[in-house]
Order: sequence, then structure tokens, then C-alpha cells
Amino acid sequence: MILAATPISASWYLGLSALLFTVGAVGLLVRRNPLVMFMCVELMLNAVNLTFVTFARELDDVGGQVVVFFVLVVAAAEVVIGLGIIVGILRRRPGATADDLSLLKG
Amino acid sequence: MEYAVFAVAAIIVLAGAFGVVVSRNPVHAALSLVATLFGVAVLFVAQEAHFLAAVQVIVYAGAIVVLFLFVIMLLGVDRADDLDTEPLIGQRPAAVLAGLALGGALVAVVVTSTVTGAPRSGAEDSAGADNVTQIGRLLFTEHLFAFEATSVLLVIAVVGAVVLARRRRIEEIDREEPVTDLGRDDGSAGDADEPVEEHA
Amino acid sequence: MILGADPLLTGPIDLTAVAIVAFKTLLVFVFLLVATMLMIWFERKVHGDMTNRIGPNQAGPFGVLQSVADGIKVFFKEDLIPDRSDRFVFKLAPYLSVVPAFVTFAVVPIGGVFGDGERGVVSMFGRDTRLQLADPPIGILLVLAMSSIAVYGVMLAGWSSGSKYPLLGSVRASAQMVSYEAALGLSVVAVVLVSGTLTTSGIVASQHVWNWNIWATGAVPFIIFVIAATAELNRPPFDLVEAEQELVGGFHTEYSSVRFALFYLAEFMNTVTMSAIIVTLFLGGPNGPALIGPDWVWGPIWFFAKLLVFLFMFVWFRATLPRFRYDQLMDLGWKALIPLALGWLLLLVAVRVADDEDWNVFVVMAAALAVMAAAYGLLVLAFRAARRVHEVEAAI
Amino acid sequence: MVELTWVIPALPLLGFLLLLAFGRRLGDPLAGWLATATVGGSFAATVVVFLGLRGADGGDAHRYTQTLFTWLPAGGFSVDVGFLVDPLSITMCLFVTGTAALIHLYSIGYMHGDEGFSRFFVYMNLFVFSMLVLVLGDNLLLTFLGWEGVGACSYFLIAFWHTKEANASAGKKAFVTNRIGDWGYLVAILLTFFALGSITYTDIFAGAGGLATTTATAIAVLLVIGAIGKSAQLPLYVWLPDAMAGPTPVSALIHAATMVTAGVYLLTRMNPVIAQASPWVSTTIAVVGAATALFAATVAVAQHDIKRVLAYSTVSQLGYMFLAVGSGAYVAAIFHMVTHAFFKALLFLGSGSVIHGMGGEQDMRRMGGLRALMPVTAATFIVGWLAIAGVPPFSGFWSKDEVLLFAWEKHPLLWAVGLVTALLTAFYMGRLVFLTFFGEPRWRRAGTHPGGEAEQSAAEVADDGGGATSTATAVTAVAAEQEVHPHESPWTMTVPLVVLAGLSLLGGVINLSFLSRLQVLEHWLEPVVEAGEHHLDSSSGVKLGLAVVATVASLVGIGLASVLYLRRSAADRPAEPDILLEGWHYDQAVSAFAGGPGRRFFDATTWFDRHIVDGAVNGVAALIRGLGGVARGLQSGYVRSYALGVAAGAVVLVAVFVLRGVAL
Repeated sequence: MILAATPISASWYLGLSALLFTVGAVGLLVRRNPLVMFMCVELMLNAVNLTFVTFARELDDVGGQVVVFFVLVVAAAEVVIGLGIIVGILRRRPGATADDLSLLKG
Repeated sequence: MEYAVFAVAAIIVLAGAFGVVVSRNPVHAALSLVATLFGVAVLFVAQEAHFLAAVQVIVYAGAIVVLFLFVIMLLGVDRADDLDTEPLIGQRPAAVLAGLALGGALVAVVVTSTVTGAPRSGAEDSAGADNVTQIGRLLFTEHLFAFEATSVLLVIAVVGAVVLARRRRIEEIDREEPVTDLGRDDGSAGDADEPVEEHA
Repeated sequence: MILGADPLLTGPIDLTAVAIVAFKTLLVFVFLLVATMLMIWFERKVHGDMTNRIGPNQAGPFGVLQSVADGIKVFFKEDLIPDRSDRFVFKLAPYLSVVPAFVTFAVVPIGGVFGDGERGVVSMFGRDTRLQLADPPIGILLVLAMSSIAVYGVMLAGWSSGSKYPLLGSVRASAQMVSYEAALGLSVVAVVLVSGTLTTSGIVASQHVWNWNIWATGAVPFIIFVIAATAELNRPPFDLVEAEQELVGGFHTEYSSVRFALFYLAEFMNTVTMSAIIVTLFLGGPNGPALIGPDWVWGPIWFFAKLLVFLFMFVWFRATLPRFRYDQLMDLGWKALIPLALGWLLLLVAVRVADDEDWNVFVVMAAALAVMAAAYGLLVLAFRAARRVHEVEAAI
Repeated sequence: MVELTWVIPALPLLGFLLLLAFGRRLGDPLAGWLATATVGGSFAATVVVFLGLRGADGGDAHRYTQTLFTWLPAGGFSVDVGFLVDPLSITMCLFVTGTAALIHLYSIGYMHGDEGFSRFFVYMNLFVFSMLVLVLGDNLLLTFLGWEGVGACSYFLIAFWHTKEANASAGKKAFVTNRIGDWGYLVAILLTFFALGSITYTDIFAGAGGLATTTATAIAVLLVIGAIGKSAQLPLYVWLPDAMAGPTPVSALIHAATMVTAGVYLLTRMNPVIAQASPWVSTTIAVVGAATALFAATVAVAQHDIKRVLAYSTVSQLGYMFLAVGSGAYVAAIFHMVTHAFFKALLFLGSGSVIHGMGGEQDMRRMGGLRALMPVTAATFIVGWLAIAGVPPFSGFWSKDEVLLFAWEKHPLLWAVGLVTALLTAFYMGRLVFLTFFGEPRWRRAGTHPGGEAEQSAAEVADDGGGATSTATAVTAVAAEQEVHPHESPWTMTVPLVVLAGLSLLGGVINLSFLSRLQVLEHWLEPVVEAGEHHLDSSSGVKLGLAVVATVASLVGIGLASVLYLRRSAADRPAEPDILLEGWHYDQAVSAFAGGPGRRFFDATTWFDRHIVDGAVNGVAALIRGLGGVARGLQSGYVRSYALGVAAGAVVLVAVFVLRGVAL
């Protein structure tokens, strides 16, 4: 019951979001399916959002939450365009992976 | 009680994240992503960001992941990925190494430092109002310009998506984009002449 | 915390409080299940009457127990899982359908006294509480969130079956649900604007006496909401999901036994829940005059009376309206409902601002209507241009 | 009302932008009317600001600064885009916008039918805008912006009919010659900033008194170099006669009335600095001015091309203004600038009208007797002639008299040169008028094309082409084979002529020198030039004597011209000396020097540039290219490799911050 009374330290949230970010980053590096890579990016964005909210509470400032709001909107826009591009690619090359799209090599 | 909520949510979040990374099937990855998003929403609620929690579910789970699923299903790319091969030599060990270093460093940051900073000036104006009111007030006063900018961004994104995904007639595609080999090394030349596959 | 607004949980949390919450949970659960069962019977009966049939009349008096009989039958059927299906998702999908319906109902106030100063609080076992399971500060957003989650059940069910027809059915259904969610959300915004709060209890409280939102928002959001809700529910005339002629049985073609029963249950449960939401948002929820006896008795009575109207309405729709074609469905959603909802919302906002700033309401109305007329003209032009492009492309 | 200052340059800028965007669509008359309207509006705004400034009380109220925005913020140094409105700048604005509006109106008629009609007005509006920035700018750099702007427009407009080789090279010549002067101006800006820490005029006025004499001298000399280039003084005058290749309205607006006076304006604006410099600077200015005046006047005597006469006359009159500045007579310089703008614009426009009427013919030897056929042009031209000749009571008399009076005070020798110039001016202008408007008509005699090689080329360079035809050969063909039917010009061309004639006649009233009370301009400009203005102590007897002598000189010049050119036929007229016709061989000398020893020096410089400077640059580029080739391997095209790089970078960054946090 004492545990329940004391608010949980911000470090836990921050640590969790660090791990979440790392998982997302690793996923981005090891997966080849462009869709899944995209999802990994979303994971990283969520980690960052969590950090913002944690700081917003820690500092008693809603500004952090407002930033998360903007991140959400931008993420939505990004997904829409990103998926549009992926659709364009996959329609013409079914089964293409990120490694197949290496036309821009130096 | 908050510990319990945090523990459960954290487990959901991390399990979902791992699920995204290791699922062979993109649909499973998307479902794992939904789990993570829910976990994060719960953590938002636990930190008194009710509005964001709702928006997180509506926007992320309700729109973004649905969009993912749509794309997966419509394109028929829902077969399992081959996770055993890795064409880029050394990518996986390097990724794991980078991941460990990154995670370690980030955790180190959290452990070694303390949260500093002062609340925004004027934060006390809206103190006492509930979460939604506070966010709304801030959004439409201090961040009004950014808010309007995001609305413009959304419109642009919608138009862009329509343009990108519009299905043009085949001859039009052939005329406009003679280069069809997207870098596949075995580059079968016949690709260019094959009609675009019709999914839907 | 999420339940913070409830006076029960702002006080000390002891055994009584936990017991009350548990009791309320059970109550809601049981109520919803029973209501759903009765709804199935009600629908079949009314539908039968409307089409000059008798409907169920064997099991129990007036066939009331028909649903129970059906349930027993379904439970004993063989549980088939198609070979090419994705087993995990196939099993998961029905639950994803049922759970949102329950969660949504949790925020509906089904009783309580909403008077001057009283905000739906009743006394129960010596503790003040509300006659709703939860009253989160973002209650109405929760409803929207759940309605967007409900898409998953349909979508995944169709996909995981590993068969063509369910997949097409599910894509249709989810596209339809996502499309109408926008109109739904916009008409909810009108309600929020008028009521000035996001909590369901607050919305109900703001409609005290006869100041129902259906009048306060000028009826148009109500109509839009009802249409969009029908589409969200995949009920006739928007039941393209299970268009038998084209798609066999829609997204749950491959389901059988208990899993099928869950979808079936979810569908009717959603109907009940959505009716409850309509009542809450537009018709003052449990608000109504207390005639005889204690005040708190009348809340649930009025609530159920109103609920029944809408349940009947949904059945009526089904019995009388022909099914839409898919393009008509999309046209209605995107080209009629969303612009209308948006325009009406702007009109409401204009009136609201004029009220606050003490402007001449008539001038503001005239200006707003002029702007809307211009916007409508532009919209019509855009549609016309799009159609022309379409025809040209089709001709080539 | 003074707050409206920004409108003055904004309107021509607006016109420029509109014409740039829609000029072609507006087409022949409309584009011209739009341009005229914007410049006219600008004039109206100037009048409003002028009235506002007049209404303000004396002292600092007559100086008003309007800052629009900060242009170049760079550390402690910042340049604002701001306008300085004081009696000097507003006087300049008044006659710039007024004359420009009239010339725009004139151009509608003159340029009618030209394929570059809207392009012409694009340049003209841009020019007016630049000129106004030059005049109104509240710091040296903004003035420099306008200075370069008018230079660029001048280049565009000289080479307006750029398909012809001669026009293009005339434009190039003007551009290159001006660069020499601009160099002086630029260094002067740097030096001013170095010495005073600011380049705004208000700071310069405040700080000029504290400048060391050597510094002030250096700045003044550099400014004079700039002014010499822009105002076509010896030795940099060569571009101006060739600049007559542009359409005649351009010659009237840019190369007579406004742009070339920028040098004089600059010197007047910076008079506190010149006052602080060594006395020999102003003496040099006076000598340069006097020499140029005399030199150009002698050359003008022998020219056959009607526009070339006017061009040399302009150089000569600018010399007068320099003489005035050098004598400390800033008010007289501005006074003469204003009256000169009126009558020289009038003369140029009149000559344009003649050329227009003659179907492109510019050679005076094939004109004559036009008085009867072009009555309005002739009458207004004669007014301009009497004004430039300095016959009382025309405006030129008053301003020239003022200049000569100050020159007398400076040194009698300067006065003598000025007097001779005045005589020559009256003479060659008389010659021009008599050849053009009097005597028997000579355009009917086809095939007689007198003149040697030199003037042939001169005529070619200066050929205008008029509105209808655009090549020299075409002109000759027209003159030789077809009948020419001189006719009066349309009203859009004659109305400006009449207005300018009125101004030339009456322009002197703004500064009547015989009564102190009537010297309006002097009192008006007093606060601006008080630091440098030389104050006269001559008795009114001396004034009157000098005026009489000058008048006599003018009349003698006119008489001489009438004796030599009025009654005689072409055959028994005295032949002008070739050396005068060719401008004392100055141009050829410059060319010979540039082609001979200069050329070798330039070649050497080119070699150095190509091998040493370019070599260094190319070497660096080659090195980078080599390194890039090595680095290109990193660009594998695999997104995930890039992501790995980003991740590694992030790790390093975070690690750095962590370690630093631990260390601190």
C-alpha cells in the first residue's frame, strides 16, 4: 500500500522509453520489409512521445503533451505519404524489399 | 497500484515491440504494434495525459495501423518474410551492437542524470483546469501557428497520397517511367513490358 | 486516474468501493448480454411483423427464449478452422469485435439524477456514485476510440480466413467503417461544442430538462450521427459486408460455432450500445420528468424508453430500406455527410462566437450561410470536374 | 504625410513587377499606360510628401528618416533599408518623377509598334525605382544599390535593340566605363565605414566635422571618381555619346535628365565630407568640370547626328554642374540640374519627335525646314534652345548665371572657361536648330550622303532607329529610295513637349538670384548644404555685370550660328574641322592604348588568372573529386546501411554527452 501511495519515479518511464526506442532502432536495422521498417519507426516515435509525456508530468508543464500532439499529426502525415510511396513501389515490384531499392548508390 | 499498472503496461509495450521486430508476417507485426500502442496509451493515462491517450488510440490504432493493414492486404504482401538470410554482410551483428550501445547509453543517461528544467512561464495560468482544457488553451494560443501549419501539412499529405497512389493506366505508366528496374541485380529485362499486376 | 471524476473514487478506496465497482461491472455485463439477447428476439419479431410473418414463436412465451435456443445450438456445432487460415489471428478476431462494444457501454450513464447542481450522482450503499461504470474525463473520445478499434475485428477476421470472399468483405467493411467514422466524429464535435465537455455525464447534465442536444445542435448532427452510426454498425441499408449475392456471407463466411456466435453477439451488442450513445449524446440520456416515486427510479426508465425507440428504428431500417451500392455508400459518406457535418459545425461555431462577442446573430448567420453556399458551389463544381475526368478516362 | 515616403519608390516597383508578370499580355498601349500611371502616382506621392515636408517646422523637422526593415544585420554592423527625406532628396524626387512621368507618356507614342514595347516599360519602371532608391536611400549602401540599379537599367536600355552589334557594344561600353567609377564609390563606402563606423547619412553628417583631413580627402577623392564615372566627366565621359544608341526617350530620361546627375547628387549629398577635405579636392572638381564643359562643347560644334550634338551638350552641361560643385555652389548645381533636366529632356524629346517624323533619320544635314511641318515640335524645341543657350528670361539663364557667378568667385579663369563654353553652347545649339528647322528642306535629295568614314561609323553607333525601323541599313534605304514625309507626332508625344517647354521657360523662378527673398531653392536647400556651401560676398554690381557679359556671350553665339548656318545653303557652309567631329581623337586614343600596351597587360593578367588562380581552384576541385570518389563507396544505396550509420552517430553523440556529464 505504501508502494501504491508513492508515485512512480520518472526514471522508470524514461528507461522504458529508452528500451522501446532501442528495440525500434534495431528493428529498423535488421528488417527488410519496408512496411515493417515503417512500423519500427513508429515504435521509435512512440518512445519519444512517452518521454515527452513523462517530462510533461515531471515538470508540471502541459507543453510536452502539446508536442506529442504535433508528433502524432506529423506521424500521420508521414505514414500517409510513406505508405503511398510503398504502394507505388510494391505495385510494380511485388515483394520488393528495402535492399532491392538501392538504385541511388554512389 | 501505479507500479502494477506500469509493470503490466511496460510488459505489453516491450512484448509488442519485440513482436514487431521478430514477426515474420507483417500482419502479426502490425498487431504487435497495436499492442505497443495500447501499452503506451495506458502509460499516458497513468501520467495523466488522458487526452493524448485517447488521441493515441484514435489516431495510431484507429487510423495509422489500419492504414498499414489496408496496404498489406490490398497489395497482398502478407506472406511471411524470410528472416534467416541477410544480404548485407555484417548488418545484423552491427545492428545488435549498435542497439546494445544505444540502449546502454540511453539508460546510462537516464540513470546518471536528473530531470531539470522549469515549467513554462504562464503554466500557472491554466493550472487547475483539466488536461483537455490545458492542452486546448496552449494549442490555440502559444502554438496556434504550429497548429495551423500541421493542418496545412495534413492537407498536403492527403493530396500527395492521392497523387502517389492513383492508379494510372498502364500505357501511361510505360510512357512516363521507362526505367522500371528498381535495382534488383538479377534485373530481368522483361519486367518493363509486363503489365502492372492488379491487386484489389 | 481515469475514474477520477466519479465521487466514489475520489473518496477513500475501501472494500465498499471495490464491491460497488464490481457490482456495477457485473450489472453492465449482464444487462448488455440480456439486452442483446432480447434485441435479437425483438428484431426477428418486429421484422417478421413488418413482412407479414410471425417470427419466432416456439421457444418460450412469444418466442422470447429463441436466442437462448440458438445459442445452445451454436455452441454444440463443430468449430472449424480453415486450413489456409492464420490460426492465431483467426481465433483473436472475434474477441476484438466483442470487447469494444462492452467498453463503449461502460461510459454510458444509464441513470442518476441530473438536476440543478446535481450531476447524476446517486447514493448506493451509503456511498455517492454514478450510474455508469466509468466516467473518464475524455469519455466521448473513448467512444470514438472504441469505434475505431472495432474495425480490427472485422478486418482481421476477413484476412485471417485465408479466403477471397471474406477478405473482400472485410476490406469493404473496414473501408466503410473508417469512412463513416469521420462524419461520426464531426457530429460528435458539434455536441461537444454545445455541451462544453467531453465527459458523458457532463454531456447528459448539460441536457437537463428539455434542453436536449438534438435541439441545441439543430438536428442536423443528430441525423448525420444516426446515418453514420448505422453505417458503423454495418446494418441495413449499409450491410454491404454480408452482401450474400456477391460475397457469400461477408467477413465471417469461414466462421462457425462459438466464434460465429461472438460476431453475431457483437453485432447486436453494438446496436444496443450505439443506440445508447445516441440517447446519451442527443436525447438527454436518463433525463426526464420524475412522475411518481423516488427521483432516481425515473432515470433508467426514461433511458430505456428512449433506447427502445432507436432499437426499433434500426429494425425498421432493416425491414424497409434496400441495400446501397458500394459507390453510393462512399459517395454518401464522403461527398454528402462529411461536408454537411463540417459546414454545420462551422455554422454552430459562428453562432457561438457571435453569441460570445455580442455580434448580431442574424448578420453572422447570413454571412456564414453565404460562405457555406459558396463552398457548396465549389464542391459541386469539383465533383462535376471529377466526374468529367472519370468519364474521359473511362472512355479511353 | 511624410510617412507616405515608401509609396514613392513602391509604385514604380509595383509597376515593374506587374509588367514583368503581365507585360506581354497587356500589350502595346496598355503596358505603357500602366507604367505611366505608376510613375505618375509616384509623382503625386512625391508632391504629397513635399507638401508635408514644407509644412513641417524648420530645423530637424526638415529631415525625416523612414526605416522599413533591416537589410543586412552583421554583428555590430547593420544596414537598414530606410529612406531619408530632406529638401535635397525631395527636390530630386520631384523632378525625377515629374520628368519620368512625362517621358513615360511620350514613350507610349514613341515606342508604338515596337516589338519590345512592354519590355521597354519594364526597364523604364525599374529604372525609375532604382533612381528613387538612389535618391531616397538613407545610407551609402542603399544609394549604391540604386546606383547600380540605374547603371544596369541604362545598360539594358542602351542595348535595347540588342540584335544590332553596335547597340550591344555601346551598352557594354557604358557598363564597363561605369565600373571604373563604381570602384571608387565602393572603396569610399568602405573607407567611410572604417572612419565613422556607420554609413547612414545622418551619422555621416554628424560625424563629418570630426574627420581627419586626410581621411576626408581620401573619401572625397574616391567619391569624385565615382561621380566622374556616373556623370560622364573627363576622362570617363566616353560612354555617354555612344549611349545614344538607345531609344530617344531613354536618352532623355537616363542620359540627360536623371541618371547622369547622380554623380552631382552624390557630391552634394556628401558635401560635409568634401568641406572637410583638403581644398584642392574641390578645386579639382571645378577644373574637371570646366575642362569637360569646354571640351564637350567644342566637340558638339562639329557633330552631324542630332542626338550626338545633344549628348555632347549634356556632357558639357554636367561639366557646369561639376564646376558649380567645385566652386562650393551646391545650390547652383542643383538649380542647374533641375533646369537642365527640363530643357535637356525637352530637347531630347523634341529631337525624338523629329526623328520619329523623319522616319528614323538622324543626320541634320538631311533635315531642314521642318518648322512648318512640325509646328509644335519646332516651337517647343526653340524654347529649349533659348533656355540652354542662356537667354533671359529662360530658365537656363538663371541657373547658368548662378554657376558662372560662383566660378568667378572661385577663380576668374574658371569663369572665363565657363563663359566660352556658354558662347559655344549657344553657337552649336543655334546650328542644330537652324539646320533642322530652318533653311530649305534637304531630305528630298536622295542619294546624297556626305561625310567621311569616321562619321559614318559614328552615325551608325549612335543610330536610333526610331520606333518603326531598327537597323542602320534600313534607315539609309529609307532615306535613299523612298520619299520621306515629315509629320507632326501624336498627342502623347507633343503634350510632354509642351509641358516641358513651359517648365523650361519658367523653371528659373525657383531661384531668382537678384533678390534674396526670391531665392526659394537656396533657402529650401540651406539646411542640407550649409556645411559646404560657399557664401558669396559679391556686390550686386558684379552680379549684374557678369550676367550682362554672359547674356552677351549667348547672343554672340546665336548670332554667329545664324550667320554661318541660317541663310546659307549646304554647299557654301563652312566645313567643321574633322578633329572636332572625332572628339579630339580621344576615343581612338583610348582604344589604341587599350589595344596596344593595355592589351599585353591584360593578356598577362589573363594568363595569371587562368594558370595560377584557376589552377589553384581547379586543383582543390580535383582533390575534392578524388576524395569524393573514395567516399562514394559509403553511398551503397542500401537504406539500412545508412540507418546503421545514423544509429552509430547517435550512439557516439549520446556517449559524448554521458561522458561529459560524468566528467563534469
